[in-house]
Amino acid sequence: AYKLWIPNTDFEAAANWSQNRTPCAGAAVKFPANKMVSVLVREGHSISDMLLPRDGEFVLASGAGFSAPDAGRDPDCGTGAPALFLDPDRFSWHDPRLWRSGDAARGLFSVDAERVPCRHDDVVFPSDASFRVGLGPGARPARVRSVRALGQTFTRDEDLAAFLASRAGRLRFHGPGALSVGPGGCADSSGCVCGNTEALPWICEALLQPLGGRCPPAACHDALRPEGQCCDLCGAIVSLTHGPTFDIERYRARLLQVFLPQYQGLQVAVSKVPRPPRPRGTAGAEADTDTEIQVVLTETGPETGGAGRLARALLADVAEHGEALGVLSATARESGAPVGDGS
Amino acid sequence: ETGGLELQRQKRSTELQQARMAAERGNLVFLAGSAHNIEFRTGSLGKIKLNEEDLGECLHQIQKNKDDITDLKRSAVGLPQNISSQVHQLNSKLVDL
Amino acid sequence: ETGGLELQRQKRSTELQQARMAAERGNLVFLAGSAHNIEFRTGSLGKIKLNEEDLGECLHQIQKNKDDITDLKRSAVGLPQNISSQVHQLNSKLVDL
Amino acid sequence: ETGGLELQRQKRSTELQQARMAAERGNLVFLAGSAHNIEFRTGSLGKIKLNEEDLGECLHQIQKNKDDITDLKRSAVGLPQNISSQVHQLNSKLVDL
Repeated sequence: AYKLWIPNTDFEAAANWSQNRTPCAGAAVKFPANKMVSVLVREGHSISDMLLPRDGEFVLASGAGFSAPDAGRDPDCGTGAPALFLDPDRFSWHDPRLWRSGDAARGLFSVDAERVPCRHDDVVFPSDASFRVGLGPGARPARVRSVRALGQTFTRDEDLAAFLASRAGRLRFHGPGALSVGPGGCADSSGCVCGNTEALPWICEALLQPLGGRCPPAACHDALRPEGQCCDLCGAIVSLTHGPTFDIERYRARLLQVFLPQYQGLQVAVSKVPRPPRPRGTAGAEADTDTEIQVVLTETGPETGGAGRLARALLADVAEHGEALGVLSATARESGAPVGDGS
Repeated sequence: ETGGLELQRQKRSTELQQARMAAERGNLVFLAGSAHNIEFRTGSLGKIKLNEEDLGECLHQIQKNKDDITDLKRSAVGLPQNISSQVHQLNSKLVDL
Repeated sequence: ETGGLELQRQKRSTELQQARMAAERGNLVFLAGSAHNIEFRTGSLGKIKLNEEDLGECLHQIQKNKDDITDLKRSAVGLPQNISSQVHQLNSKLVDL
Repeated sequence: ETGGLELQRQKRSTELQQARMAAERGNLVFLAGSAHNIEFRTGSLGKIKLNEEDLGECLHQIQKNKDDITDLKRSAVGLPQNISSQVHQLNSKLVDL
């Protein structure tokens, strides 16, 4: 599986500018003095004044450039404060909102920890955009299978390290955190644990930063907290203990094709997760693995009880076809009634 | 439609007036408009370098060459002419002998 | 698989081919794509100025120096040689006396 | 109030360190940060050109002019001086006759 980095530092991206718009013709423009950044410029821009970063570059696509404004420039422009290029250091590797999964499908979602690249993922930085990534606090290196940037694919740690240390690398990756690649492809058809458990505090910090660091209140009583998720959610969690013949892709496809069409507005996340410590006396003792398959069912619209019904259907499915599926046992948890339901 | 073309023409003629820096298929092109300049300025301690060459030194050398040429012209034209007249005199004296 | 590698190579070379303006710790650096040019083009009245110097005039002065040197060579080498042979003749005549 | 002025001063000094591109009455001006350089760089196959002129060749011509001048000085100063002394000798001989 691969994960694609979404945000860019392109000159023409409105989101990179104060007031959320690209500089108008004849504008004064200011880049932060002490931030390193590579900026792709695709078009011609008429600029009256531009303060450059102390360390940075403007990569000019063919036809792109800068010119002095002429008399016919936009009369509404250039009278106000200069257009500020926003802090290019604001994008964090650990922010789940900044990645797109290569195997996204309708009805599928990932828990927050797995929205950020897992150790078996191939990471792709689009070669048709400029970008800058903060690698985080550096307690542990982010580890992935491969990194593709500037049209080069890095699969060996020493190659990646040389790139990160180069000027091109330093313009694009920053922070005390480290990034490493290594043979970590997932060869187990029952799935592989993402490996972001220890990074979850930073993942959640990045995710919740615009919310003031706090989870929004859940819309139900007894909300659930799936493994790898930052905040409680409403719905159901089915935990499967799997045998050696379990195939996670096949199970995911079965969910999407057989079950999900019967439940409008439901989303599912299926992944192998570390088995949480069980309260004494619960099931699951028959398998000595320290992982399990977590199936998270959540409703995108108003609560209808669909998640609970699907969870029970999945338990029945395991009871009937468990052996064929390679599932040894299954348990389910459901969240409670919607908050403010009057009941 | 016609308005668009007109605008485009205006834009193009405006662009001719403007000084600009642009990329053309990998080439970096600086265009001074028909009546406008492109200027590069450094502080007194900054240099302008063209690949490995220090432009300041190059300009200094151009001026030095120019001065040397002026000197050379004076001596190379002046001295031989002076000698030339001496030789002429010698010739006359020899003839007179 | 091979097609992917080819594409990869092409993409990488695209990145290298792009022209750029960079700031390197306060230095302003203009870079052409690899195997590409940096070009300064002036209109009829526009100039390229490097600090106080007009680049066009500098190049003109280089050519002028070259032309002056060509002239000087002709006179500085030609004239003395001409004189030298005259002096030689004079010497012969003196010996003949 | 004083803090504000201090902050403003700091801001200004940071801005002086920043390279800048500015438009001045239609001219496009590139400025390096104070005490910093402006550099133009091409790959080994790229040229720096002013209109039709190859700047690299021009800089080469400066050096060539310098070398030519050195040669000229030697011949233009040396040869005439040599001749000058010969003429002087001739003169002495003539007087001795």
